[in-house]
Amino acid sequence: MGKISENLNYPKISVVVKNMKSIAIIGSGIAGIEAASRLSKFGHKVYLIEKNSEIGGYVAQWDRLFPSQTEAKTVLNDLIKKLNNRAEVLTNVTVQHCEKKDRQFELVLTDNKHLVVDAILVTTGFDIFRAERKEEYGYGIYENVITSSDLEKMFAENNVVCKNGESPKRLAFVHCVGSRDEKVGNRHCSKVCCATAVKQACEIKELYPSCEVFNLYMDLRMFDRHFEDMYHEAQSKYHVNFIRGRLSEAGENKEHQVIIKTEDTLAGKPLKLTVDLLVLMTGMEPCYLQKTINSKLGLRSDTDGFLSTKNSFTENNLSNADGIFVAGTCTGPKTIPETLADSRAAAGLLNSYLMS
Amino acid sequence: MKKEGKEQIWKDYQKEIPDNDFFYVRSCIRQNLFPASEVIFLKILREELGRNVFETPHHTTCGGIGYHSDIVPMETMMTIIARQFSLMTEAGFENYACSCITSFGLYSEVLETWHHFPKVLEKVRKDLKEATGREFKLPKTLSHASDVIYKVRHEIAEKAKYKLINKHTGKPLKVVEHIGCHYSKMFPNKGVGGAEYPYVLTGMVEAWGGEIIDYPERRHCCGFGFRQYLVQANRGYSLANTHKKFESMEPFEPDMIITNCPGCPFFLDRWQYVIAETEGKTYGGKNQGIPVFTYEEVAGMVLGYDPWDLGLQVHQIAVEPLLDKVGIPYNSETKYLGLDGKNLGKPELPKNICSC
Amino acid sequence: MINFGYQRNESATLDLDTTHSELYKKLLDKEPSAATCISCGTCAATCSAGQFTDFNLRKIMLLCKRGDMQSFKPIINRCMVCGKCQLACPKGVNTRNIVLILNKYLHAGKISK
Amino acid sequence: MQERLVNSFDPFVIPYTFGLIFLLTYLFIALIRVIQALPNDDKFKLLKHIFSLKIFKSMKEIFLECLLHVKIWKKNWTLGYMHTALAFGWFMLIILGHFEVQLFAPHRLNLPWYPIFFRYFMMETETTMQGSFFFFMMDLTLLLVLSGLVLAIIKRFRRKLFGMKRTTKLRWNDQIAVIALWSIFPLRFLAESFYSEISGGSFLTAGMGSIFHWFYNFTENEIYIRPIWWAYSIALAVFFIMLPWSRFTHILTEPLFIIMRNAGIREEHRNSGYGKVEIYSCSRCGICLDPCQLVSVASLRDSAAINYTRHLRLWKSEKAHQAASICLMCNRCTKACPVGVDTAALKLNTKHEVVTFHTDQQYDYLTSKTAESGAEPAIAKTLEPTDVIYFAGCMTHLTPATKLAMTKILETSGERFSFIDEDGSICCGRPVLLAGARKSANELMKKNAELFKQTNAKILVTSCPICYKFFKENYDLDMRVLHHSQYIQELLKEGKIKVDPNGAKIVFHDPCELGRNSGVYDAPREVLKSVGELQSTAYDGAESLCCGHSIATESLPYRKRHMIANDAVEKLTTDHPDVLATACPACKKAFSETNKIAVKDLAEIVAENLKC
Repeated sequence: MGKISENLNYPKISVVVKNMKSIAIIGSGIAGIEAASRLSKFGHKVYLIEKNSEIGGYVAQWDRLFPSQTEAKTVLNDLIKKLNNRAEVLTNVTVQHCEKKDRQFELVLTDNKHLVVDAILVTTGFDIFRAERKEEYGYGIYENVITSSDLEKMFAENNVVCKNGESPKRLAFVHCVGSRDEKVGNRHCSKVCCATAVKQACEIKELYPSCEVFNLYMDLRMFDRHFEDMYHEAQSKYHVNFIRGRLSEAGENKEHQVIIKTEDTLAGKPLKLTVDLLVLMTGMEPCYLQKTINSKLGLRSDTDGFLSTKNSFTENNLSNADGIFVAGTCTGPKTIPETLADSRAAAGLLNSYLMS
Repeated sequence: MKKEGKEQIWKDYQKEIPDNDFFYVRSCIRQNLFPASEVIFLKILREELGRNVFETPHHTTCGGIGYHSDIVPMETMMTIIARQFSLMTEAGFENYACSCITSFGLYSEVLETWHHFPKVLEKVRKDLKEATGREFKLPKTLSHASDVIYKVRHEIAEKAKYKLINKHTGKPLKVVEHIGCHYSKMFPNKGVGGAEYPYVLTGMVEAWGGEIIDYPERRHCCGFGFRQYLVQANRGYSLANTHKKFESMEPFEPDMIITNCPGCPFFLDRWQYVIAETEGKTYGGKNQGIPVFTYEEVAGMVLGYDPWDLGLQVHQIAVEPLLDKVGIPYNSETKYLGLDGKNLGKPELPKNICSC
Repeated sequence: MINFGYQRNESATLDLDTTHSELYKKLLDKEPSAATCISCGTCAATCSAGQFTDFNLRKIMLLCKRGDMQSFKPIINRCMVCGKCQLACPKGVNTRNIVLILNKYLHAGKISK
Repeated sequence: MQERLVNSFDPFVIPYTFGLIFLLTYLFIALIRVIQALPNDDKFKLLKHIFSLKIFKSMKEIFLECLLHVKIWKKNWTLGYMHTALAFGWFMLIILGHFEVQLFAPHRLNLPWYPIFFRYFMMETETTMQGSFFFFMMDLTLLLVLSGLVLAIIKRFRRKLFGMKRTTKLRWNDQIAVIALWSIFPLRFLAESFYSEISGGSFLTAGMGSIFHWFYNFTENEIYIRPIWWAYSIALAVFFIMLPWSRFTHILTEPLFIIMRNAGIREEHRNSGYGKVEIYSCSRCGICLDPCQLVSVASLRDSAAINYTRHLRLWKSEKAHQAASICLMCNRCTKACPVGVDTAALKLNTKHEVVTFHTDQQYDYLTSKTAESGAEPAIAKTLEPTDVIYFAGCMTHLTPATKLAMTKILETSGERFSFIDEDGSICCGRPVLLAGARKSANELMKKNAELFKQTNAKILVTSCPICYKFFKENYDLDMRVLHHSQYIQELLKEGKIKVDPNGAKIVFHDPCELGRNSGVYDAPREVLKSVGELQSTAYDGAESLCCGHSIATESLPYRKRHMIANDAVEKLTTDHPDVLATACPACKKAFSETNKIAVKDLAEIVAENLKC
């Protein structure tokens, strides 16, 4: 079975590539890994450049993935297995300098290594919004305010507890933290937080069935396949409370519980709620190194900070610079399947570019 | 509105209406509000069309007003209805026909309940037996009296002296049909044409030469609603509903309204007077209302009965303008004479609206 | 006119065919950011006055958009204009100005062009 | 020195005389109207001031400011010289002219044109040379004026030489007045030069005259010579007639303004007369344009102070209201204004004219249960007596780090305190006042004051400079009102709290309401110096920038606010401090939103480094 799918996925043409071309992929999150495995299968030499010590990006930090509750580890391991060590992985480095010579690029990395490549694929991904920036929500100020990624780590470590070590009796998720927020400069919707919040709400209920869970949302964006089912399950099976209202401010009581103030916009009344644990659904922002990388490679970002593409419909894997391709969340928030599809598309496009 | 679309729907809602041998029960309130209607029904069926209709003075109310006003409990109501059925059984009939829409709704509800909960039926049989010693069979067919007239509408049309046509313009009269809510809104398949676009009155009007007009609030309740009218404090609400209907039909300039419910013609008729007297607004032109008729009255009119024998003089809104339009002769002298030829006395006429 | 002891109930429908949101158009003209409200309710949640009264800016803005001025006219001046809502609004709506404009219009009857 | 003509009149003096009479009549009427519009106690103040020794102080100020323009010198020498040359020079020409008439033709003093056209009517005889000193002085002064004029023309094209990035645009009325003004002195110079052979002159006029004669030896009867006097007279007339309708009104209103201001009159009511004088005292010099961040950062030129006063002058009340309601009220313009026009008070009046939404029921929910919501009234809760009350302020609840830091500091200090608005509060009333609603503000003030009094506290500490300014200046509280920076300074001084210096590089941003508008500059700096290394910037103290989130502005769009905040952060962090400190929740929010540098309230910095 495995063999057949391999053959289907990678056409025979890959074997007969004669003059091997080389590609540098910047960023080794899932988009980078997937593109690397495709491109190396096509017979190209791939350099996978990673600023951290490990590959896998943010997905390596997650526990389970919505909507199927598949373990993130499994997905990542599958991707790495498919890569099969065919790419040259360069960790703990970033691009220091880039020069275009004819149709080739000469890259100097921070460890002074020189690479000459025929094309570059940018898969720099995103960064998580720093919740401290919404001071009124009290992250870093109140001990029982955590972010969704903190909670994901807690799930992975199987240690979802309040600061005092007790299990939460009441817990609230705040959607849209750092997303759709003019005040922090992020006007965009981060796309995945709604689904993540519903997923995590279910997981909390699975873990602590008696825990009361509240989701404070502005709009619930269950846009993709099976998302609505997950939402339905959160309501029908787990009795998660959904409140349409956005947190205005959080306070802390003597017991270090978090007091939240919101408006129940459907009831039309201000609402007060004390919870043991407050989870902020921090959104996606452009990678903090994006500006630096842009200046080195001559790329442009849109006003939202994410990379511009040549055409958002038909050429969304092409950057403004010739020979530099883009894929994944560096061009805007995406779910994992969307990211993988995007990087496969980019790999295909890159291959035809290299062969022309 | 597309006629073809409605016809498509009407096809799906064709109920069985027997042709002959009816057990007829009267309405509690119609004899006061529109005293000639039920008499005309019997006269048309028996004398004009030679049908066999049985009537017994032993039948009582169905309990509907008490039931819908939360006074009569369901079990009591069901036992009353069981007694009505026993009268039918005793008389040897199996086609039950009732004059009242509320009763029709109630009979439908009770038969449906017994169908799904045979134990309830058993209990009712037992209760009736214990209380009165009577036994009963379920009717084979349940018809509303308007169903019966609908069934014979073409026969009436053949014998008709007049058509629902404006003799001055030669164009069909524009007729608003209003169906009692309990006719088919609860059980769409129990009414001719279903709940959305009932055909029962439309069929009659079309057969007799008129033209039905569709207006946006066609489905809306007349405003009776039992509690809304019975409690004086709620009457403003009842009035508001009627007002809404008239505001909606006004631009279509209807010539008349035809109804099949005890309450509807009463409220559509009397509230026009109240609106005129409290707000100065009339809907049939300056100081003119829109005359409202029961289907029996309309049938009597086309058959050429004397309007005063049809009881049209007890209407609130003056019927003479409509009679003039159709060309039905009437004698103003005999308008207020009783059946025995004695003068009934002339009512005080309101200022703002032309009344009978 | 006759008094029957009851009156027709006023319609509770937000009838967009007969109401015209003139005020909202004026508001947009003077404060364009009003259009970007997403009814998230942050303003109402943080509101000092809203803790004690029915003053609810989200609702008021919505009703204003729907052309229903009468229902918020009595409470629009309950606002203390402290500006906390403006600081909290994620969309950068000039909430304070909206209150002032609506106040000026509804309570002073004039609004400069 | 003798009269040259038997006739003391020539038709060309008619335009000048007409213009002068018009101007004087206008001035007289205007003065009467201004004084009439003054409230009675202000009239009394004015009288008292005029007939006291203090009038000499005003005289001195008028001399220094209206003639020498000392404040402008302080800003820029070239600009100062230009103003002095024109104002003082012209003044001297008039004074010296009168001296000449007084000395050499005293019987002509009753003729108003005589001092002005002196050299047409009088001539220097070679035997006496009586007037040569004055002729020299007059030429010297004329040179001074002409040099100022040259600078004024250069300024139109090269304003950066005068330290100004922006200057005013001239409208048609100003253009006519400016052209008239610019032509007066060259025309006088020409006329006197042409007549220097006849009437005599000094180095400038005589010198120029001989050059003219070197070219062509003309006589007085040449057709083109007398029209120059006509032109000179007409230029003066045009200028006089345009003066009340141009920016130059300030030449006449400013002295009155100075006297009234020194008499202690302030703008409290619209149309009080003082406000009118204040508006017309604006010289439209344009100095306020550069400091205004709405102009320099947000490109909203129409809202600058000079344009606001222009709208008022032109009776464009709607435009004036627009400008007033977008203004940040940071008062950087007032600080810079050489005339001292305080537009903040005027703007409040403009807003007040429009805002009349006060009703008796407005804030009744604060003291009685309302039918609508049935919630308990805000003020019904009774407060326990205590020594120090801490009032965080509405907006501080959105910067909880500040509020927690203050609680920690207060707890460490050991003072008996209570955090009175922990569960929310009544607004101090300044925001609603800034929006123009005085009555509404009064009601909030009354209710808050009642609440505070229950505690019998000695000190009221607030974290919000807006509340601070209002509690301090507008509330009549029987307790000391301190901003938390002042209170922390006291605690440090008294040793009630101690801090471990951490050596962080800190830049302090003075919030407008605390610094420029309340005069608290030192306390926050002293506090911060005890913790870290305070870096100075070009925007310290009175020069401080506005963060853009001012509560005074009503209609400034968020993106413009953000631009102002971004610009301020960039300007404040050129020396790469570790932290940008401030002492106001609005400033903190504004700067945090730029996401450029760590922004902290000084209370946080102190609390983090408390020695326990």
